[in-house]
Amino acid sequence: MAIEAADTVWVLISSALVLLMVPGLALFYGGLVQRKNVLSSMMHSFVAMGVMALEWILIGYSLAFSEGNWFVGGLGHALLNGIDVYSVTGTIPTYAFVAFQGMFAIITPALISGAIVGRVKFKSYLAFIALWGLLVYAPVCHWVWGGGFLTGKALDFAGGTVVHITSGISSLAILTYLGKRRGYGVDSIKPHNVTLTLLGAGLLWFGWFGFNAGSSLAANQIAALAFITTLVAPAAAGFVWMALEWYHLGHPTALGFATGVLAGLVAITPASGFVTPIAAIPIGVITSFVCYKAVELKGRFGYDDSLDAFGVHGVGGITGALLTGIFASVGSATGLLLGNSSQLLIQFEGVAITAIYAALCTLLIGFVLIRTIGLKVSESEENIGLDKTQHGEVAYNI
Amino acid sequence: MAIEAADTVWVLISSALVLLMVPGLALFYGGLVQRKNVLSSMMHSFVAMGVMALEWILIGYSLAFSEGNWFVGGLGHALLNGIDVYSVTGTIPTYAFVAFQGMFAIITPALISGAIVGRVKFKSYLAFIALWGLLVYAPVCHWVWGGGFLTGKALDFAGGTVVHITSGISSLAILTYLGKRRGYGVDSIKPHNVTLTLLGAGLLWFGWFGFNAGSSLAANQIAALAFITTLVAPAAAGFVWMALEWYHLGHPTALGFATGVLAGLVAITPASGFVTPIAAIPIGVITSFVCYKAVELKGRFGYDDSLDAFGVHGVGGITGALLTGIFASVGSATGLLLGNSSQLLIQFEGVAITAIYAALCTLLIGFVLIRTIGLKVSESEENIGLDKTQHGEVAYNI
Amino acid sequence: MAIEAADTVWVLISSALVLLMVPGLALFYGGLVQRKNVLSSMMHSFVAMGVMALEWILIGYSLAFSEGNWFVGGLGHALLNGIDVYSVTGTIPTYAFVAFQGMFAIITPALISGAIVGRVKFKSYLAFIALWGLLVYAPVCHWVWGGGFLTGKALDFAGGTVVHITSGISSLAILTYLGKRRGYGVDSIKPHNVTLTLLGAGLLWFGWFGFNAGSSLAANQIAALAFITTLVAPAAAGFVWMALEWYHLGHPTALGFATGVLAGLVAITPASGFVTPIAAIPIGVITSFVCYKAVELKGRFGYDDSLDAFGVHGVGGITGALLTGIFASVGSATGLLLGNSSQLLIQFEGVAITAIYAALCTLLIGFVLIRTIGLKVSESEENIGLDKTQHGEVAYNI
Amino acid sequence: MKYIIAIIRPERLDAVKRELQKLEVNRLTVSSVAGYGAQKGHLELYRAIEHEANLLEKIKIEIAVEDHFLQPIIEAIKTGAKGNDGYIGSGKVFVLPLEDVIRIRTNEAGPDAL
Amino acid sequence: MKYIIAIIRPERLDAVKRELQKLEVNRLTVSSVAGYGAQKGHLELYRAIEHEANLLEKIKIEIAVEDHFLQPIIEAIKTGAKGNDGYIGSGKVFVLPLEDVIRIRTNEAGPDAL
Amino acid sequence: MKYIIAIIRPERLDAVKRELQKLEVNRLTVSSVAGYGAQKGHLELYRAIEHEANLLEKIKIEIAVEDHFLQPIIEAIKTGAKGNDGYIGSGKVFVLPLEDVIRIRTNEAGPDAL
Ligand SMILES: Nc1ncnc2c1ncn2[C@@H]1O[C@H](COP(=O)(O)OP(=O)(O)O)[C@@H](O)[C@H]1O
Ligand SMILES: Nc1ncnc2c1ncn2[C@@H]1O[C@H](COP(=O)(O)OP(=O)(O)O)[C@@H](O)[C@H]1O
Ligand SMILES: Nc1ncnc2c1ncn2[C@@H]1O[C@H](COP(=O)(O)OP(=O)(O)O)[C@@H](O)[C@H]1O
Repeated sequence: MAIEAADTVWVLISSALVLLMVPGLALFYGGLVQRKNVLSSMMHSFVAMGVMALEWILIGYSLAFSEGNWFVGGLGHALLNGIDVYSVTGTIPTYAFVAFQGMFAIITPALISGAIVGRVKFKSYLAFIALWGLLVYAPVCHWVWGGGFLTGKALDFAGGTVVHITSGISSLAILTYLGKRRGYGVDSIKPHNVTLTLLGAGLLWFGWFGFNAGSSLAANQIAALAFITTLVAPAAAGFVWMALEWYHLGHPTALGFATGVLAGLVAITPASGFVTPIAAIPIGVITSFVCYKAVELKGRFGYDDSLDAFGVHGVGGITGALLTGIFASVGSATGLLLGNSSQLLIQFEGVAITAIYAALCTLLIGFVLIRTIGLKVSESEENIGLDKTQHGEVAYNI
Repeated sequence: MAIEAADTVWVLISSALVLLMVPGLALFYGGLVQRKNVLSSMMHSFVAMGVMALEWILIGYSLAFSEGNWFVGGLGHALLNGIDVYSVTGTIPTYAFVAFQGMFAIITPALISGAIVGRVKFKSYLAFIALWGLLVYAPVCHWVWGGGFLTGKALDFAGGTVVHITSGISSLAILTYLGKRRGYGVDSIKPHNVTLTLLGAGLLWFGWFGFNAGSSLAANQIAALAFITTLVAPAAAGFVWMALEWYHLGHPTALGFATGVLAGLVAITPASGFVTPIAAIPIGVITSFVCYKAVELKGRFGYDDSLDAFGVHGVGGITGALLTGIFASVGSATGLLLGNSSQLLIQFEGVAITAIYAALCTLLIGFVLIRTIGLKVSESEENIGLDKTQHGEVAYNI
Repeated sequence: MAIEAADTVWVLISSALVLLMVPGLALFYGGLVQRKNVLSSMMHSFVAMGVMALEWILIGYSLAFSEGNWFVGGLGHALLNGIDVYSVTGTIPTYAFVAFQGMFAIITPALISGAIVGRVKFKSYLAFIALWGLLVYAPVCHWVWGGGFLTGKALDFAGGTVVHITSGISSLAILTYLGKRRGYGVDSIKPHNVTLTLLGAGLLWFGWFGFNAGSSLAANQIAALAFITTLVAPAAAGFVWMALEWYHLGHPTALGFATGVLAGLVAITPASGFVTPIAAIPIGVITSFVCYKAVELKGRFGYDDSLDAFGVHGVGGITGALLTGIFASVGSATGLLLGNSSQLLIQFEGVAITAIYAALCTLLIGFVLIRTIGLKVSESEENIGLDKTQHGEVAYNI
Repeated sequence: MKYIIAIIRPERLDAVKRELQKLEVNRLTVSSVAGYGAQKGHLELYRAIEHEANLLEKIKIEIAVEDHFLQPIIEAIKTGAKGNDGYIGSGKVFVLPLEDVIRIRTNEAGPDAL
Repeated sequence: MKYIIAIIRPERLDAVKRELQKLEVNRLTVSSVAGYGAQKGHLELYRAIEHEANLLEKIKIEIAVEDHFLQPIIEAIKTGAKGNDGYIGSGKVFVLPLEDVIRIRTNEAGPDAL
Repeated sequence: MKYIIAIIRPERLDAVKRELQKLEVNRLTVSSVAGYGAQKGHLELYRAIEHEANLLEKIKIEIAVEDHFLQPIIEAIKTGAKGNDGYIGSGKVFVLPLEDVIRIRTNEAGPDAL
């Protein structure tokens, strides 16, 4: 089979864009934490580029995309067995496909790190993401995209379910073990550097064009559609979050705008190739509103989803998945507004199964870790900060 | 009509590159202001991604590119009416074209924010860019690229007139209402973080390849030409600015080099697809010299174009537009050096009309804002800084 | 000859990616130095975008790629003579080829700046890189890629020899004149901002996909291969460096992970299009180990390769070149493991000749500079810092 | 001699310096501190977590002076730091005894070295 | 009146503040300093260069108090700064004489202004 | 006891520390401040706006010492801070009375705690 050169370019550059989201995420999270935890927080993202990339090549890709059963792929492509430089997937070299999908496997567990900043042992974090990649990411990826039981049923253009719901729900689940940071609700846990966070948001948006529009896997009209919806939804969502803050708290913060943009990006992810650019506006607006409320509720329930990994990725991912079932209207995808109410049901099913599965697995992994190498650092380590205690370094020296 | 896949990839990735220029600009400007205004300054760029993207989809694109008269487009494509996933513009999906052009509509008003740092109410800024996008950007875009009276006459490859002259001149115009920052000429208004500014300059240059070479709208030889001239002109301009500083002030500053690069990027914008790489050298050199002198004059006239939005984008844009009329030599474009003196005249006309129009509209918008919601913050708010007073947050916490 | 649009897109976007590596390098190095030298350090990278881009257009490209003898190209393409917008190289516009190759000429001398931070006169640095570009880079580039005596013999997919060995060895050579920084081995020379360094590492990795995969000069299977090996090798290398630190020093540092990633990127550069993704793992692992030991040795020998330009680029480049001779297995390239022991010999020859040549030329240039404009700043300038003394500015103001 | 330590609002630094310059006092040392005082931070909502933003940015000014200069300098600081809108958090001036001062460059000591 | 300068470990700041609040002492000034002391930095290897990391991040707390408050405040600082694990580098408290204090906003002076 | 506050040029910190170590004085607290003094900033052109760069980066060193150590320490600071090129802006040393000092870890007080 011959490859299409333009499609190949598109997937390769999109892969690079998605990889850039990882430093983007590191900055986004890193800016929001205290000085004493910034390297720890950034490492949670960076190290995923090491661990998850290797895991993906060695076994993850095979579990997600090689032939298997309804639940998980087989080991046929472990160590990229059976794939060589001439292998083709669709219209692109298989290596390009493996790389593109690998970027998703890298960033997904890193998203969870937003919930747990400042209180997890580094070695436990490593074990966690490695196990989570095998137990949660690879199977769910197989369900939705790799031939599993949701493939061709649930609409998930670029990973709303596979990426954001899995990571967002797992963020909430792992908090049952971790509890709050010391000093939660106290002044000193404000973001140490919001300019880093804004830069991170900028890189995330930039990279997200690869994430969403690259998911068409071809340089075609659908790619262009996914691209423009990825511009519109976050614009609307950022604007709405800012307006809500303005109205409720008296000030439109830069951080609020950036958070809204992120919520909009999450929301449009499953929908990006299925809805019109105009439909991307209500998707952005509604999700921004819902996530805003979810983050507000956090304050009331008092759990410490430190950087709102659940509030934005979990809630935003679920909202986006459902809204996809409502607004889908492009190509063969049709949603509620076009009278296809069954799609919304399927979306709901997909969300529910994934959420429950991810939560249970995360609780299991957390349980095993607590019983073995432990999960949480000591009180004194938390006070001193993870940069010094886990990594033996500090971010800033005079 | 069928699309060309490679052209589609090129325009999509170029669009993403231009979007990245917005965070780049936010960093460039943000690093140059005081700590107390950094988020305000960055928000001026970031929020444009929200406001202008929405405005563009809803009505701006239509005003610029749908059928209309010599002055402005119609409402035929408002809300992207009449466009769907199969629509084609040239050889690419119309959605790709809308997105690419939308990025220009986003960044152009954000450029103005460099002139007005530290003293404008946030809500007035929002109103300003929204109105300016409708009254200035959309019509001028229509004139030059959308079928208006300058289309096919003035040479403006990637937006020297549409982007840089409009924003640069408007920066100067709005200053008549805003006056200087308190403490102008005092030590404490030095840039709070030049590393941010350098990073911003780097991202701007990177993104500018999409801005200029993407403007060919096709993956062809002209794209390659525009790409290489976008490498050469800023290199020359950066070098010259540094040399001038070295000679005049005794030191070649990093900030000077970055400013020169920016001037070179502005200058080559209208010329990039019309001149040879070797001609890009004098274009960079001359513009750098002219902008350097313009910034110097600012000191003499005493107006506070804080981050030289006029000095670089206005003066550089005008210089570049005229030099395009002199050096144009590729394809059907011919300039003075090839004996076509009429082109220079046309360039001059285009510059003059645009400059006058942009200035008048800006004065009008400013006037209306002053009479309604006000434009400038109070003395005490300016002293405390806009981050706290307009956004209720600070960039850096211990 | 007609161009291939998709190949053109690929080379153009890859060129932009490589340019972005320069700000990436500036941040990587800038974060590692003291506050008083951060702009100086960043300027060493940034100014290369000015100086080397111009030199490349004016004469460098011609010396490297126009017809010449076994040693160096001629002056046939000086000032891009004989090239116009319709010229084609392979399947892409010649301008795209010139730009892509120009990015390599820009970043290579900038790599050397990592060895010499905090103690070189700025004007001497400028003279150094300009001369080095002519005497070292252009000829070696001609040898390996431009028709010189190594072309078609030594395997160097994306510049392990041309870029990393030349710059790495020259870093070591120039240290013979420069000696150590004052205060070497004292607390206060710790990195002033590791978050900058991590961001720099992220941008470098992102850009490196253009560097390596772009070097296929076509949007084909080899590009995809080079892309995925550029993901795998640094992942493995980063992981190993971290593990070595953990084992030897008790902590896995973020800086260590980033350094390992860099070593992996250097190592895979010559091999990226010639080895399988699985072979990229041992290449990353071995090189990480070797570089780690090399950096450790530095401590024992006591030379001050400040940011390990030799330790990572020199040693990593050599290791990568030799490993390419061992693991090469794709297409016509065959290495030791496929029984072709002669390739390893050729690799060794290429390395040795290049290393010796680069070292000698660097010593010569250094000698001339010392005898003319001097190389090292005064003790007092070094104490005060290069930002103030060489550039008349400081990076951070309150 | 006295060693004055004044804690003021950051935005009043320029005004304080102007007042001091009127007295030709232009040797001083400035640093950035965080203050807790009568000025309670407003309740802030940061990402839905309510907390009192009680750590407030302040500027610390240190000036060593001869005794007879003390009063005018305190007055100058007060004028500059209060502005027209003397409100909570304007700050305080602490006066400590100073036994000796040495100018490193000239070896002068005592009042001459101030 | 006394001017207390305490140098403590950064991670103990919250605890010290809590102890002080128990005494209803909530006016103080905090800054970030670097300390050299008995607590020798461990030998650090940074990029293969061995060096003593002897410059350690510390927090400096300044509190102006009336004389009779001095002892309880010192006790509170000690309690907060030591925690359960009083070990090297816990810090020190310096007590300087304070001659006068003026509250800028109200012109109060002396103990009333504290 | 005395509480020494020295303001020096940043680039002399290492030299001052070396001199102090010769006296086996290795407990001190360092911070970063901005100084205005005799050393006028040069006229600077920043983006065509001329202004006096009079806020200069300085290092503040604080050392609490026993009385009989005062002179040698001042000499050491002078030697280190001046270097060979004693010029404007080299800085100053202020000596304040110190009434008490407490080592938090051991409860030692007075000179023993220094
Ligand atoms: N007793 C004190 N000791 C040390 N610092 C103090 C003391 N009282 C006030 N301050 C400092 O002065 C600043 C202003 O004090 P505050 O009580 O808020 O102002 P005001 O008295 O003008 O209302 C505080 O933020 C704190 O830094
Ligand atoms: N004599 C002194 N003068 C100034 N600062 C001191 C002095 N002694 C200690 N310090 C400060 O107190 C900090 C803690 O002192 P250190 O001797 O390490 O603690 P400990 O006495 O608890 O072991 C030091 O880092 C330094 O900042
Ligand atoms: N009277 C003073 N009060 C407080 N700080 C002072 C005083 N005099 C000098 N300083 C501090 O000492 C630094 C050096 O003083 P300066 O007069 O410039 O040096 P020199 O006396 O060596 O010429 C100043 O920048 C300032 O921080």
